[in-house]
Amino acid sequence: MTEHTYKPLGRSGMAARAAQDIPGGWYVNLGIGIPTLVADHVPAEREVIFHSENGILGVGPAPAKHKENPWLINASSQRVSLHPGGSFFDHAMSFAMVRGQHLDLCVLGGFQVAENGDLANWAQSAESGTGQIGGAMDLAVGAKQVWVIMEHTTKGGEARLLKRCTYPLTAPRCVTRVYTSLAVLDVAERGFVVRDIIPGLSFEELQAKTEAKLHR
Amino acid sequence: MTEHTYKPLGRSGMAARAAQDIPGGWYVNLGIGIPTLVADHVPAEREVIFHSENGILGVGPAPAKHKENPWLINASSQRVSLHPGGSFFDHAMSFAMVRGQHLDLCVLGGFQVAENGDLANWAQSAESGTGQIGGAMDLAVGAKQVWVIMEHTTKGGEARLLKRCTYPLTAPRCVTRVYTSLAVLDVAERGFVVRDIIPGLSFEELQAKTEAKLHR
Amino acid sequence: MIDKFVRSMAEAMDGIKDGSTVLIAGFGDVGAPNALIEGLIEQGATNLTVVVNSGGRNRVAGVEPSGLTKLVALGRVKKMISTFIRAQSIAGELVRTGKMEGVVIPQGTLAERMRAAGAGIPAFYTPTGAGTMVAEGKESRWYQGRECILEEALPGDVALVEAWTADRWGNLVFRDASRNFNPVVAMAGALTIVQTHHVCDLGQLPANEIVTPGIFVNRVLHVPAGDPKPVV
Amino acid sequence: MIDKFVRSMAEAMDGIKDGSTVLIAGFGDVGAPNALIEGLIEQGATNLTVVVNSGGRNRVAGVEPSGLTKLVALGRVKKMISTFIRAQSIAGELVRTGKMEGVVIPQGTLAERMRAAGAGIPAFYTPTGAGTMVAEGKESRWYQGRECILEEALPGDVALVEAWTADRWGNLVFRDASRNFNPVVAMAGALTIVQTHHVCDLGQLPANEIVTPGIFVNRVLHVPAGDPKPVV
Repeated sequence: MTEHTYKPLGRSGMAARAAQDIPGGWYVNLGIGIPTLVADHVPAEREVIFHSENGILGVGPAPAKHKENPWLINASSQRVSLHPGGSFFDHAMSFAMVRGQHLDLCVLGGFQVAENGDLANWAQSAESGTGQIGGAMDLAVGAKQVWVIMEHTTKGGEARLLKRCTYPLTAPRCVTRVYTSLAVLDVAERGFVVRDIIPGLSFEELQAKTEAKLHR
Repeated sequence: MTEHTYKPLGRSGMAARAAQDIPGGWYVNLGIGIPTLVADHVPAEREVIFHSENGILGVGPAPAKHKENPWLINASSQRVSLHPGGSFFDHAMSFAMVRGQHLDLCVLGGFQVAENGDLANWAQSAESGTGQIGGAMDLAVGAKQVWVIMEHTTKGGEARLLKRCTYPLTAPRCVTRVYTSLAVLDVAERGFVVRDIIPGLSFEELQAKTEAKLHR
Repeated sequence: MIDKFVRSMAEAMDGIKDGSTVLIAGFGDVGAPNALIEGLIEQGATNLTVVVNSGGRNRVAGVEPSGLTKLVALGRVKKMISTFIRAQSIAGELVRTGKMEGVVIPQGTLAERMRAAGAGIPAFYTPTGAGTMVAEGKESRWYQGRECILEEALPGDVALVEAWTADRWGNLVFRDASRNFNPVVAMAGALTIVQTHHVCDLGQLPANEIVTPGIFVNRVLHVPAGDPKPVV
Repeated sequence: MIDKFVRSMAEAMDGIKDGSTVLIAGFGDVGAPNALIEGLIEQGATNLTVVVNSGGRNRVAGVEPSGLTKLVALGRVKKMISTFIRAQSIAGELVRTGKMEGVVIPQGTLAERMRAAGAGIPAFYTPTGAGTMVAEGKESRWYQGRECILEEALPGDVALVEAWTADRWGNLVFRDASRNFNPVVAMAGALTIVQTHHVCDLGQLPANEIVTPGIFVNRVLHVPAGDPKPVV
């Protein structure tokens, strides 16, 4: 079976793959989970300015243990550092930046992405009253580019790249690119366009793990 | 003629009369013209915090000539000083304070006030395209109390306290009190209620100079 | 003389009524007015609507809940408006069992609705949430090719704020990322109550560096509270 | 390396097109980007829509107009949105004679419309202007017993800003009351151009004191311009 000749990317591998595509000078928000790891893979000499929705521009890497600042956390509640030139502001201003389309990119986690760019990443059922929206809905409609990083399929092997999302939406038609454990896909007018597949996996094998039709 | 036995208040007299009624602790915006003079008549020991719509809280008196700060002007473009505890902020924040009903009082100049509290103070005709609205419309709808200081009549002797304003409105039903050269009047449900008349002028004489019906 | 400092927690909490809407600042434990929340628990007001970014923690065997989680666990909150109410948290439990109403909304909309309340803007259109469950029951219209929904201002009867330094006029500065919701919550409360780590004389905060001017603040209590705890 | 500093006025003005909407900060002469306005005059773009608090000065015999008044007098502005257009000013003259369109709006609405543009809010309700000429042609509805009118965001193709100090990321601080419209205008421009009195190295502006984060800024030109002139 060819299926055993490839090695899916892990969390760090997916983050590294996305980091590779972020140009210097971009303003970027990293969502909770795998996206947060992206920062570690951007080369130090490439100046990317990270935004955190709790009111920070210029988020730096995790500090050394003895240099921790308990008043400086990112949106994932991890203690972080601040790049020289960084700034603090309030939540209204922070989301003005987000909603006002000042971010070049946000990288979000996802449960499902549809071929029309719909994203579902905050709840797995339509029960209201609980759920974890956080800043995702604002980021999904606000950033100029919305990239999603996620496993290509669920643990049970179900497709996450779908014709239509079955989970509640975070935002319609917002995703511009998806980095999965198996491939990089753009969301184009005609649907998912495969840009990159991990070594050892064929287009047809990738299609077999994907509900939506893939384009070359 | 009894008409000669009274002396109308001048600009400074009207400002002083209004200043007398401002309690300590109030946040107050003073409009362009006579209202700006009010600050000079509030006793130094009474702590009133003056707001200027160009982004200042804690406006202080005019500075000594050698202490002028060219970067510190009030809404009338006069160089002013800053009280200790004063702060600077941007125009959006400044009008958030105004519109958000955080000011206890604004004191505005006026052309006309109607017995229902309508104020006209920005234009004398309904031609559009030019005019001086400035911050008056925001202040008139936003401050908890809106006091107007103006001559009781026009130079030509026409009434300014009217049944209905004939000039374009600044805001409907906003004025709570009027300080004129002849009297202090509250705007109540039933119309103008005279609180104070300058010495030597009778209620009937005041009524004769007023189009709207006056109440005692 | 204007003096917004109060001398006791009882004075800080005086007059908060049952049924109040209480806006609570903070993001995680950073910038959270935890002492004031404990004060509110002590004060006794109940039947509250609480507006807060995150709905509190899970039940942990053998650990007494504290702060917001305790307020919720005590059944004092009838409705919570929040951006995160985890199903496994105590708040989530109460929502699922019908003991508390939960309303989950986007974080930017939460911030903007409070800012609107403070700024005298009764309602605004936003693209956030259009085409999602958040849009249910809301008016929508299209601007520049994007669907936007109408959201209303979210004012509080009471706002609880944590500051780094305050003066007697109620001018506030915040430390680093603890600023978060604090200036927004401060604007939106009819009664804004502040706990501050430090106090200073009037004039010591530079006029260009004041973040929340005292006009938004009613009462300030000096609570040197130590560093925020890391998230567990 | 991110470096938003430009080395010349020509570079600062590069690409500004005829027909652009230009947002101009300042209140009176304080905080006004006068050097950039002169640069725009030099650059040549015409048919502009200019958004500015005050529409400029009167014609004075023997005195050459400068800054905004000059831009207007040269006939380069087809439409002005402003809170003061005095009938006796050069702008007022052009409006009366049909050579320029004038739209006079409330100052708070001007600020909020630009802030909304920067914040991705396409429209909002405000009580300001309801029941006045300003409300003509606008939707209205009642909130909490007050009539409110629907106002739309006011974005700029170009925003002209004056700062006190800037760094290479475009972070800005302002001096005293020169802050006024500057942070709001900076947010609302697709191309935000700053003239700054001082420049500093990255990291020299304290993170808690930055007023306009560089994300809103595209180009910064170092123009040590002296003190604002008093109003005549």
